[in-house]
Amino acid sequence: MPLTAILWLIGGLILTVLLGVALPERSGRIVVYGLASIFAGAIAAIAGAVLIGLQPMDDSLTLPMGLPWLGANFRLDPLSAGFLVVIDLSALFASIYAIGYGRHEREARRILPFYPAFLAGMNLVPLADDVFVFLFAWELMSLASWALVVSHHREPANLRAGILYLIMAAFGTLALLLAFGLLAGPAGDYAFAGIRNHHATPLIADLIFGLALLGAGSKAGLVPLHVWLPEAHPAAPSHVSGLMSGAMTKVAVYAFIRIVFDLVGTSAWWWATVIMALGAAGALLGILAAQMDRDLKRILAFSTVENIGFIFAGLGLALAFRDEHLGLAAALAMSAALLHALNHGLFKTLLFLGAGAVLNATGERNIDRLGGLIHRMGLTALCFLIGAAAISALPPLNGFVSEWLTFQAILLSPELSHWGLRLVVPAMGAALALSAALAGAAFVRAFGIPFLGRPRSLAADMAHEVDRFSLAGMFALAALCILVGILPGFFIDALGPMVVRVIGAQLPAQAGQAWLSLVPNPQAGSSYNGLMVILFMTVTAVLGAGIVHRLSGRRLRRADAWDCGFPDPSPITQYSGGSFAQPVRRVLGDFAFKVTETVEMPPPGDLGPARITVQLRDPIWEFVYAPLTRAVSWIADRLNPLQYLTIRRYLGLVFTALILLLLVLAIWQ
Amino acid sequence: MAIVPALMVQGGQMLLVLLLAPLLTGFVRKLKALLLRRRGPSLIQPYRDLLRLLKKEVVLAGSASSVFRSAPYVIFAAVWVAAALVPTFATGLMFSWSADLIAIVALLGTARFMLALAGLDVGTSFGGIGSSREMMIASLAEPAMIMSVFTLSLVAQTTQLSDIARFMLEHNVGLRVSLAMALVALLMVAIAENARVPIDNPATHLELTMVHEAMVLEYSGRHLAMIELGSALKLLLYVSLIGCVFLPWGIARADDAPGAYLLGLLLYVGKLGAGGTLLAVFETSIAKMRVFRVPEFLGAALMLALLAALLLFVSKSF
Amino acid sequence: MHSIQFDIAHLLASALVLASFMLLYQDRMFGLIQVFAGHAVVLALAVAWQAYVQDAPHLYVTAAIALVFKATIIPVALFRIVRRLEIHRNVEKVVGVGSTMLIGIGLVALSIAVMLPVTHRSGAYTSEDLVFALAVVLLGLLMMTTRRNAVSQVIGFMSLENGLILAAAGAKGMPLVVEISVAFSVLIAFIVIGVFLFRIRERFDSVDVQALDRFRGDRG
Amino acid sequence: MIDWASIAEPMVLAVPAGSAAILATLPGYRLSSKLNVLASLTTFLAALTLIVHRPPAGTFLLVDDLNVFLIVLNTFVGFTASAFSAGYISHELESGKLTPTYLRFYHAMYQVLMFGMNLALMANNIGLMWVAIELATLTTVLMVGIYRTHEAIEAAWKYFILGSVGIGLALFGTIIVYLAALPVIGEGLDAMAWNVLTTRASAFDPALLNLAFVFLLLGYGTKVGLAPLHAWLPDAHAEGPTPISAVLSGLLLNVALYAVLRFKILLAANEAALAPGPLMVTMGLASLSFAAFMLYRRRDIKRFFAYSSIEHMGIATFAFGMGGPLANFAGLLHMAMHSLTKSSIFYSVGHIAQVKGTQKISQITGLTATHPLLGWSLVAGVAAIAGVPPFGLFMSEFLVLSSTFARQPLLAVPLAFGLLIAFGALIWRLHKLAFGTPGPEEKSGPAPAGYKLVAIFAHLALVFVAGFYLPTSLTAWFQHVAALLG
Repeated sequence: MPLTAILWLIGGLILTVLLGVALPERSGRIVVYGLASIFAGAIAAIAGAVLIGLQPMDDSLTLPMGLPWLGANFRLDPLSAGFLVVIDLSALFASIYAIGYGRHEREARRILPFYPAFLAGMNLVPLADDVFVFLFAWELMSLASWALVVSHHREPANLRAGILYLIMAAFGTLALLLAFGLLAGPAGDYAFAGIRNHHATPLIADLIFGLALLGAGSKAGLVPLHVWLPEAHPAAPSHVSGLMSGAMTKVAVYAFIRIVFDLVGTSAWWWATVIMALGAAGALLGILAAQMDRDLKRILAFSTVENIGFIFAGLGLALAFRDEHLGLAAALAMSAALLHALNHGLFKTLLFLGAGAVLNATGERNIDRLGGLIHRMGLTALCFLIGAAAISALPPLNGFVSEWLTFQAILLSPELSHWGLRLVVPAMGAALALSAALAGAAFVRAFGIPFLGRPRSLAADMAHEVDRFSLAGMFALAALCILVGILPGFFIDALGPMVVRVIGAQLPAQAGQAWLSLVPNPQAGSSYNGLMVILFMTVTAVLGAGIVHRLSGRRLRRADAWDCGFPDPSPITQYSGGSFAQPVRRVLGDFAFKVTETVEMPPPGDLGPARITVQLRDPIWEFVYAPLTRAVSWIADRLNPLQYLTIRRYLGLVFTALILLLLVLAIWQ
Repeated sequence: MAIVPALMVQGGQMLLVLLLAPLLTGFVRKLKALLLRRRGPSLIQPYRDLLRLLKKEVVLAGSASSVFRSAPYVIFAAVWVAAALVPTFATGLMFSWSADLIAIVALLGTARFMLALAGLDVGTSFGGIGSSREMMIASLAEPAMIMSVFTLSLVAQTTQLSDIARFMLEHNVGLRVSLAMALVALLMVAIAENARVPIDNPATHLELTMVHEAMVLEYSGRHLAMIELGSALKLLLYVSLIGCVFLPWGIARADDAPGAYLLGLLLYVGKLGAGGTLLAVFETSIAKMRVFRVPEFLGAALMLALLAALLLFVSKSF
Repeated sequence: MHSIQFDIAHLLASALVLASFMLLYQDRMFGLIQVFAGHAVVLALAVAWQAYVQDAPHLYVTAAIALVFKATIIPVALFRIVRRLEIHRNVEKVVGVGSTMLIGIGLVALSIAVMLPVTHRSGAYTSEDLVFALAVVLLGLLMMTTRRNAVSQVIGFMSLENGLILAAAGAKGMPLVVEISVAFSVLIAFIVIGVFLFRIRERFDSVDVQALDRFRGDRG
Repeated sequence: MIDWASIAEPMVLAVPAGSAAILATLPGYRLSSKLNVLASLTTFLAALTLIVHRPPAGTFLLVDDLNVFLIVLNTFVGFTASAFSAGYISHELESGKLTPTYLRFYHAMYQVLMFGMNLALMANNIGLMWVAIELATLTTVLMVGIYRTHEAIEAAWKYFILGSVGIGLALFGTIIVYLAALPVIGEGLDAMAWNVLTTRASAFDPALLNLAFVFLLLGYGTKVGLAPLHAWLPDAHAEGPTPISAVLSGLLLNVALYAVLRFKILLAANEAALAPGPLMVTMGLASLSFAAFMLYRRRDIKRFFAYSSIEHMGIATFAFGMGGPLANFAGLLHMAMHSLTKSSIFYSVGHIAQVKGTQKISQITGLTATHPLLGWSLVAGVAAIAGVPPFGLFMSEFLVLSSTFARQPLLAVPLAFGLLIAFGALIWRLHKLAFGTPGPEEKSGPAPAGYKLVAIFAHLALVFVAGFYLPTSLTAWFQHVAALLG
């Protein structure tokens, strides 16, 4: 019984919490992270086995907990199994990484107990089969991750991030709660099975959709609910940041799919357009912000916003196709979205782990104070490079495969009958293409500035390679990125059952295709074969190199950089993150962030440096969040005097209340 | 069709592009010189340059890392593989299914990614200028390219390049608004991607105006040779891409008679010549534009391509 | 026969309301206390009459309590307090007498409007008594909210409480009336002692509640 | 074999009363504080036996499904609070804030208060219940003023005046209820006995019941702390000794709400009477949203949590106002969970105020760093009171919200909104209190001995378990009561 086994493992995680509290920090670190990696790995293995059919699907279980009259219902169906795999692959390697990384934590006691709790929460959400368990696990996940966000509590910025995060999380939970309230109906049947039977009226369904979008979106980082992401994800310890970006956002995606594709049952055409519009906007805004920022971990968090946008765009497409009963197309879009979820889980975790390694080695997150790290931490640099290439959707790595599938799905969308969709989809395609290209730029910057060139600070110069565990975690993820990139067929087939579960249709089996190439849509016959591409590239590269070395030997002389004849030894003259971003900032930053550049030139003869100051203002924050906070404090100020009235005035309040009620009564009678 | 001839065609094509690439570059240079009333270098000058570079030793900047050293080979490999998959004189290449048009665009993206990293690697100011501008240009050019790819594949019902070519060849596509727009967009992208005037000037080393040259500034010897060959290949790729899609006539199809192949070959060389001529004329008749006008140029391309795709989405008949 | 009983009950109850109005009207401290004593006496009479009518002897106890405690002890205590604390100055009001009166009349109207339609089922005395009792209660509350200083607020509260006792006595055969009136007397004793013994003189110059409120918690 | 039922019932009242008398005479505070704990413990045990052996309804005393759980809860929290105060009050004596005489008075009053509340809960007579609640009020007034500081006396005075007025209104309501019962049941005690009233309520004159309910809601509502009758509550909590704040929030509010519920049952039983729901829903919402906004400007930590008590009483009242099995269940659960959680919070706050030597939030920072055990207990408590799992309040709030939204979406929106606002305030303050680096000028005494924190963690453990597991027996009986509430 896979479900039982998984629940036992989760129970193990929960017990690990106690170990985290009890054990001394040194041994606690090894035990907690060791156990966490074991449990996560086991869950991933079981769920994977379920997904590829080695284990029976769809088994359910009810524990005597949760809502008394309902019990705690759990179910393991393909959808949940798939997301468990996504979650626990990240969790597994992040935990291994943490065994070494954790050594540098000053207050490990603030992390060790919450880390396994966080994992447990994330694992419970996909298994939940009734509303209470779902929200319980959901909140547990939020709470534990919040504790991890504020674990470095001595930096005020982290505390602000914690507040913002927890409030946004509560907002999301409330939205989901209300959505479930509508789903359950007045009868209050909170079991998912009951919800599926109870069909909502169109209006209610629309309401549910909106609430689900708010709830899941606020956790996933869907624009405009993404503001907490770049604050909270970097604040946590790096392996946790990796999980929050790589795994937790996927849990939110799962919640969205579960509610909108599975539980509601019906859907309206405009839902898809809304999702796609938000997704595309998120992809663009996220990657632009990533291009502008200087903090390595914030860059990664913003790129998460982009990828989430990408995933949601795919989901929207799938929904649109499903509405019009275009089974194959819907399956294609859904597979693309799910595969991208898996990929993002892999390379975003990898990148955060890399950023953590840099942070450990140098104590710096600001890329403008780094540089030349590749000479001192070559292995980390290699892993980070693979991750960066993968996330920039470069063949033959995995990021490209999901992007390619999404484009293939978009190319099928002229079959859609609804005019609105026909207008939105190509625009979305353009936005996605643009954001993909920008991602390339962003990650050239994110890798090039810190790792290449010459060190810009002493810390960067003193850097040293990280420990074996950290490297192991990163290399495993990098290997997976490559594997998914060159053998996508198997993974897409593995995702098949999930797609069938929510779409009802499935792609033709890919593993059977000639030369293991990818032919999602036989009658179009478009195909891609990562294996071949990598083979070709290696062959040609080796061939070329061989021939060249044969012709010209390996003569090589080290010298100063030429730099058009006037090299400057000072590393400040290198291009920095800020200057690298300048062209894109000038071109696109303006409409998104109201960028203002001011240059202060010293008067002629003055030898002082000229300064350029750049200001970014996030319109979403200014026009949505700031007014809200202002409103709350305004009301609070207006009400506050009620604390300082005289007794006589309080009596007056009682008196008026009494008179009012009596009047009501007199009129009512 | 049988394996052996298929392999021959595939291999022949790969060799062909490799051999013709420098020639095309040389041809364009020569033509530009003639148009400017200069004698100009001989057609085979690029081959000479490559050999000379190969003979020279590599002078490597002290701060250069393995990225810098491996980049030329990766770039070369990526571009070559991409070029190998573009039908030149024959469709139905043996390995054409291993990458479709989107993948080809992405392969060029890989090459660009490595090149930009190489530009940053030495840690000079010029390398940085080059990379950042290159990425800015690319981040507009690539979506434009993708959108015109969309247009093509919406017409041809596939993203498989050789299938698109065959479709263009066999079906009477006729003159279509969308295709015209896509063509224009594609041309603009091609100019940008190959660092030609007015986006960039391949001949200049005037620091502040260069983009591509600034990235490869630190390269020397065999590395530079690979880079040069790579960019030559890229130019050839674009010309033959446009050729095989928009003027596919004469491309030999699978299981055609050898004669057809020969004809295709001749026509292909002709197309290259025509493309080169057009490029030379265009470059000599226009001045390089400021870097920050480039986005407008490419933005126009993007809008055109998007419009083309949009038209097709709305109705197939455009 | 019933009618005369009814009329007397009616008379006494309305007298109580009248006394409340006089309390509202009164603006000298000593006068206020005297009027309150009168108020208590009227209450005692009304309760005694109810005791006689319902022949419920325990109500006599209540009447006695009212007479002894409220009509004599409390006023005396208040007199002493007022003298001790030198506050036998005018009772400063928040609202002018005229408007207070108007509001008071409005309240009486309200209590009639609320009560009469309701209570016709339960016997006649009760109904009348309840109307007046409610009126007295509301007037007492009004007095508490329109007076600034503690003694007059206390008096307002006690008049309110008189109204309650009247209602309780009016409720035919209601048990525990005595206990309740005792409990209330304790409450009042506490209040008076509170005013007296809360060390208020140690801390404030007057028992003006506003002075007491000067420090309304949570400032800084 | 002793008949427990006959013994237990009087014991629940007699033990506090008797021990109060003894404590009033005992000198040394050490002994008396121990005795206080002992008395509370025995009361609790006696109350426990009531669950199993239910005595028959007497003329004055009644133990039925509705009140027995409140009695047990009441005595339990009373017990833990006495244990906490044993540790707390000694420190107050050492710090010279209290004198032994006042301590003796304090302990006696504590037991009187217990007696009053238990009596109010067990009374089978609306008049007796009123008297008991008045007694409880008086004692708490005295306890609130016990420090005799300027603020304390002001708070006590405010509490006293407002409380007395409330009590007065409640009495008027009680009288009217009696009048309503009079024609149906006839004169005498029966017309005031719960068990009789509840059964015959359908025959009462609805108009009278409505009138009565207005007065009762305002009267007892003042003690529940519903806005706009709440004014006494924050100051009384803030200025009194912390054990009393805990008892006020944890118990007295519940007792008052229990009284309102009792009368609500009467109205619910009578079809013709106006539904009490709308009134309670309105006042509940008002209290919730009002308190939520007030939280943002509080500077005193105890007053802060006092406002959160107002908020939660608002939620419970709202739930009962909504009615229906789900909402009522949620309301009962919410009452129980809130009193456990809030009292534990006040225990922590008491220790915090002692170690930091202040109640000003601005002068308390980084507790988890300076006093880990205390700090984390506060974090857990606030998380629980904010309604996040794995704590019990999550379940109750979940049920209130979802059931409301399914029936009256428009009502659920302000509810959710208020909850979110309050959540924000709680979290905001929590970060300030529990995390960050303490300022240099901030004084912080030695952490309290572990055993003093047992009560806190006992409560939190209960709330934690209730968060995901309620024993079926408990549930069945909650549901029975919920059905009874209508």
